[in-house]
Amino acid sequence: MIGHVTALQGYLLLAAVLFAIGLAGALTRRNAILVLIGIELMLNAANLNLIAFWRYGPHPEALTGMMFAIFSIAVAAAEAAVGLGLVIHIYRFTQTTDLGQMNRMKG
Amino acid sequence: MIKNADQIFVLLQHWVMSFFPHALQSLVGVLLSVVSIICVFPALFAISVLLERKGLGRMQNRLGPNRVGPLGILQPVADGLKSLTKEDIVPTSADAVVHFLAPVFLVVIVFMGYAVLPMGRNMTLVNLDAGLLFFFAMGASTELSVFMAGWSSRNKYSLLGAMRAVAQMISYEIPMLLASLVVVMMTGSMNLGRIVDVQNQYTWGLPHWYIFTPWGFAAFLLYATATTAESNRSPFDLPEGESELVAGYFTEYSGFKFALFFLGEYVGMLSVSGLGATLFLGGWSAPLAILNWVPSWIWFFGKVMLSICVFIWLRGTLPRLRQDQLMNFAWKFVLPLSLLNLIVAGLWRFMGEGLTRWVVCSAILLVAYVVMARVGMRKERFGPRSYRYAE
Amino acid sequence: MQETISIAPNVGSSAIAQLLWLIPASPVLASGVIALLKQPKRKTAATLAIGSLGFSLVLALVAFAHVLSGWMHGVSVRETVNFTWIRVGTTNVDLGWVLDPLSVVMLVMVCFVGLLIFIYSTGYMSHDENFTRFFCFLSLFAGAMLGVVIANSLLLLFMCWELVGLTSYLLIGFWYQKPSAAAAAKKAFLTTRVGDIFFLLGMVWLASGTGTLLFYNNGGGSMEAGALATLLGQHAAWGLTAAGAIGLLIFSGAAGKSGQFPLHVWLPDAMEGPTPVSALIHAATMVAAGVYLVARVYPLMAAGALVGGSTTALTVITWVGAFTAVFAALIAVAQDDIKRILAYSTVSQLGYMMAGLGMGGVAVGMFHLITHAFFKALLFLGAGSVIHGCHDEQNIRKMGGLKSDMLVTTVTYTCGMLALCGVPIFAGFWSKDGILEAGSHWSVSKGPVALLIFGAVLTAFYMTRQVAYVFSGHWRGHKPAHESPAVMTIPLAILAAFALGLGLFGTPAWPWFQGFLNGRAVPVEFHALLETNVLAVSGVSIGVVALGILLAWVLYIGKSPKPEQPDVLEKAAPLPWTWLRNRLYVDEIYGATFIAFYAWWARVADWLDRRVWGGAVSGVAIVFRGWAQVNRQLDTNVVDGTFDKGCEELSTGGGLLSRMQNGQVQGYLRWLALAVVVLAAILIWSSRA
Amino acid sequence: MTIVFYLIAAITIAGALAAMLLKSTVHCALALTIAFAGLAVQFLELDAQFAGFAQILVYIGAVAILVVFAILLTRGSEAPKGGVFSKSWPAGLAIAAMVFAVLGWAVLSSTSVLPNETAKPTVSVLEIGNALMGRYVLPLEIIAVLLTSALIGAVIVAKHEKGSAK
Repeated sequence: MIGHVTALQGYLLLAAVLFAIGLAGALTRRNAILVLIGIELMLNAANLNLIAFWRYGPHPEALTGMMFAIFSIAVAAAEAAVGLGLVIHIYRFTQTTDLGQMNRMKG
Repeated sequence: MIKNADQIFVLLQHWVMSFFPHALQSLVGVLLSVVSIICVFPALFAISVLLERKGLGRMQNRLGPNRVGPLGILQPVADGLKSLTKEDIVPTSADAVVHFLAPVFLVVIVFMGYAVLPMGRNMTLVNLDAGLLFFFAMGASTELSVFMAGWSSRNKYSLLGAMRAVAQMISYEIPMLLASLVVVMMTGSMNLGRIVDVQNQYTWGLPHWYIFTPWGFAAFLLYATATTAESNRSPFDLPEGESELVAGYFTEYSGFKFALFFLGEYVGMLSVSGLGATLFLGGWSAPLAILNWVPSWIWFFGKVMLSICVFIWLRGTLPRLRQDQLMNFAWKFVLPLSLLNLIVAGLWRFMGEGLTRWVVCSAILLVAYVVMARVGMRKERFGPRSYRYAE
Repeated sequence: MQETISIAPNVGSSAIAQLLWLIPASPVLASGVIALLKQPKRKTAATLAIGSLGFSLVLALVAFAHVLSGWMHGVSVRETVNFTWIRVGTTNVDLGWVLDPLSVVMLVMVCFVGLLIFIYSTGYMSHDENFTRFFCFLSLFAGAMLGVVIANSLLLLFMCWELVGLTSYLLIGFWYQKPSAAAAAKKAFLTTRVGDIFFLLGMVWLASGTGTLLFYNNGGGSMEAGALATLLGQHAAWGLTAAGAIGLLIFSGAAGKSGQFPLHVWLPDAMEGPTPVSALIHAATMVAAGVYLVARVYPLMAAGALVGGSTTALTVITWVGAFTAVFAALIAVAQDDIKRILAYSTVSQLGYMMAGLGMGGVAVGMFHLITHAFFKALLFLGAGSVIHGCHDEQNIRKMGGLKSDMLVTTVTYTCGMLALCGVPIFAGFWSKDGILEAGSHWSVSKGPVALLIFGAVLTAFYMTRQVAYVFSGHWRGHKPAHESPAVMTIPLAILAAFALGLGLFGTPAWPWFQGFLNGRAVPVEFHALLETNVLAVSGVSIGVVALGILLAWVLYIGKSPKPEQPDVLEKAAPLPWTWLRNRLYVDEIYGATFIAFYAWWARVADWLDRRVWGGAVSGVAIVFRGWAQVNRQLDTNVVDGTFDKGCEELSTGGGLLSRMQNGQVQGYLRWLALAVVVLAAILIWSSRA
Repeated sequence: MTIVFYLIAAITIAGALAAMLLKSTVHCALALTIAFAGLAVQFLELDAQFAGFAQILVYIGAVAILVVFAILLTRGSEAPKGGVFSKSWPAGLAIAAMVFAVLGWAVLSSTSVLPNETAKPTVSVLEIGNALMGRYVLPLEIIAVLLTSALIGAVIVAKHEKGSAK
């Protein structure tokens, strides 16, 4: 099955796998930080997609894919920083990073 | 003749490659240069260790190592043998895998940094277009190995040491980047070879090195301070502060892994000074037009050894900084100055030739330096000591 | 929408034409003011009424002079003042008044006779406590009558006509305490109302046919050639043209008001009212209104008639008139009440006028109307003073020998009687002679003339019988009679003078009245009297009158039989006498037919109303109550039930949903991912090649 | 499909799986760095040098360190009391599998749509600089503002209150 897959599809599949793994982690892990890690993975999978499409896209010279990737890397970094800051803050109040107990926001 | 001497290594490489079939030739070429780097720089490491111990001794009015070999020249060989034969102790509670990986990861990353440095005329392993970015990417990864080392040994002191080292390295990474950014801005490319070529021109016999420009000189100073901190050397060697933290993040290491850390540190220092040379001192270009006949790589290695001597000199003279002083110095003095330097470089670029831009730029920098030093640093100096006890 | 009355005076209408409306207006205004007065204000009421009628008389005389001068110059004056009363949609309803010989003659007659009767009634009603109310009704009546006379629009005429009907009801029922008076008033009002319905039908038909109700409107009026031509074009039923049919309908209205054959029953009963009322209304004016109406509408009826010929409408009028004349005269012969005899005599004379109109045209009829107005008013007022004198005794068999006590009344009364019978030189002779002469020329048939001649005999007979009973012989009452005061006898004297002199204006030798009415110049020619035809007719009439008087003289004069003794004629022919005494059972016939039918129909309507409609309504009510019941059931268990259950479902659903919001971040993420998967699947699946 | 791609893909997937499955959170963080490095090499494979080095610099240099710091600050490194995975992990796993199935299906079923091989684009840093300063200057400014605010935000959120106990 893998045989006749084109190069681009290879990368897309790899990105899909990474995305799925990230999502699985985010959904199953109890530790908030690991959920954040899962999210980081998902973002990276997206970046891979962007670069893959840029590389095999019709107008590589337009650099759109690459630009997007770079900007998304920057944004992901900012997001990670704020996310982790929040987790640390929650930890300071509730002495736990277990998502199960962080349900004060329930409806 | 001179040309042959200059290109001696390149010719050697091509000569060896000629023995192999065409397909393999590029691979063989790369392998050859990699092997040569891996041999040359540890040799330099040995020399610099010796130089440091002899130099420090001299600075402290003592002889330094003179037992092994004539004038102690073989001392590094003895150290090397010692570390190889010493027993490699791994603490039981340590995290074995990470413990083992930390030094390996460190050395590998540091050596990869050399791929882009132009040792001589067309003697760069990989002439990357974004060479500088590659170098800094490698520089950024070393912090992780430091942390791995500190954390895996499950030792509170080593962990503290690692935390301090990482914090320090992160804090000084930004000024280092910004200082080098100025050079990139002026040359318009991140390709180190291109940067050296731009500096390799001469007017009235004097080279166009960037250090001879106001913003260049300021950038070089900032770069120097940042890199000394980056490689945990001399005034900023708090992580290995023997008196409090025993040996910092590599206390639990012994034997060859300890040697590796040592090697990693010195090779890091060499690579950083090599970059400093290429960015500000014109890489392999001769100081004077007339000295051009001397092979380019000699100039490169000469400048590197010169900066090593400065490192050693700094280590011998300056007292160790306190952690908060170190951080404040980074965030409140070096970083603003480097940002200002960027602006001044911009100004320099758009003011036409002639003396005016020399005067204006240097004036701005001097005024900023004096103001920052006087205002920024005063209240930090002798405030009352405040103690916070660990919980 | 503010109604605007736009006076559209005709070009050249003279000042008096403009002011013509004041004549009816002043009596009406007077009656308004009197109505506001309190009862004891007798003097002011009387002066107001008489003053206002006097003013109208003066104006009427001025108008008469104006028309006369116009006539003298050979111009037949006809000035109309029309104005738009109201605007209904796009059509304008116009009213207006007209000044022409016909109306001005009537104006003068009504005002003059009215004034005399007003003066007379101040004496007659002096000891009545509702004096002011009486005068208020009288002046209201006078105003209405004058309105009828000057009206140029059939609608205005109809309005005043109704007002006259109302006032006659009020005046007949003046002594409403007497049940018979109230019943008589009601009877009068209802029977005239029957006539008025046909009048209304005719009016509506005329309006739709010609588009306007104005008589004369510079060529546009309904009586002018254009409108008549259109009406002639339309054919109504039984071979009548539209003009003829409308004419007959209007004539039936007139018959109602003037007491012609089928609708005459109310007139004798109307004697319940005070005598001046009878005199004013049932002798001179109101009954004359019907004749005046036919005269005014004469062009309509005569439309299409060949020269000298007659239309079916006119023949009908003539026959009705002639028959009524004889019929009433017969009944009058057998009456005992002094006023009832005069009432029937009026009915008979009106029959004469109608026949005159039918055969001879407007001038003949009108001349007899004017003369009759004067001497009939004289007779009624005379009867009034007799009753007053005999302390309200009305039965002639209880009177007698009054010529010694009430000399003036006797003299004036006999003048009136002679004029009525048609003794030569008196007014009656000329006017009746004119009618007979016209009748003799009548081309259609000689029947009506024969009837009229026989009627003349009867008239002469019953009048002399009455005079004989009342004045000759000896006093049979229990209290001696006394002469009426001057205020009553003077009007009698004046009227007597007129009864004498008025005939001269219409004699064949100098037919001034006919000429005046028809707008012809009239030279004086005595030889006209000697024309064979005229001579023959006057000879016949003189003979007839002499025959009647001789008969009555022989039977009754000087005999004054006992009240309880049967009348001479009764002994001679008991059966016909009782028929005639009971007024030929006309009332009873009506009672049996119409009244019975009406009562039956009322019962049917009541039954229908209670059973049929009532049943339907209660049925519907039942249905609705049942429906309401069903509705309540439906509402309580079906609607509420479902609604409550629905709410429960909703809240449980809500509960489920809220459980999903349990604060678990990963739970949300799971749902999110699931949604993404579903969406992506749909997207891909739908967009596959 | 070059052998290098397979090799690197394997390493990245291994790193990612380890990051998600390992018990010790620090090990997860380190596995994460391996995955990042693998990705960086993939970027280089796709001739996006700048993106690759940026990936290394940002993710391995900064984010990994940040994660590790966060773990230490919240004492994540000690053994967690309850289980590592949340109670309803099968549901999460199933959903992740479904997502992968959908994505895979999308990729595989769209063979006709995707563009075919193209020549290797040579991208110089100069071009990237021009692009950044030219067409993408607005996003660049916005990213600058975003990063500054994130910086300040993170500091405010995470710093000790002055008077608070710890």
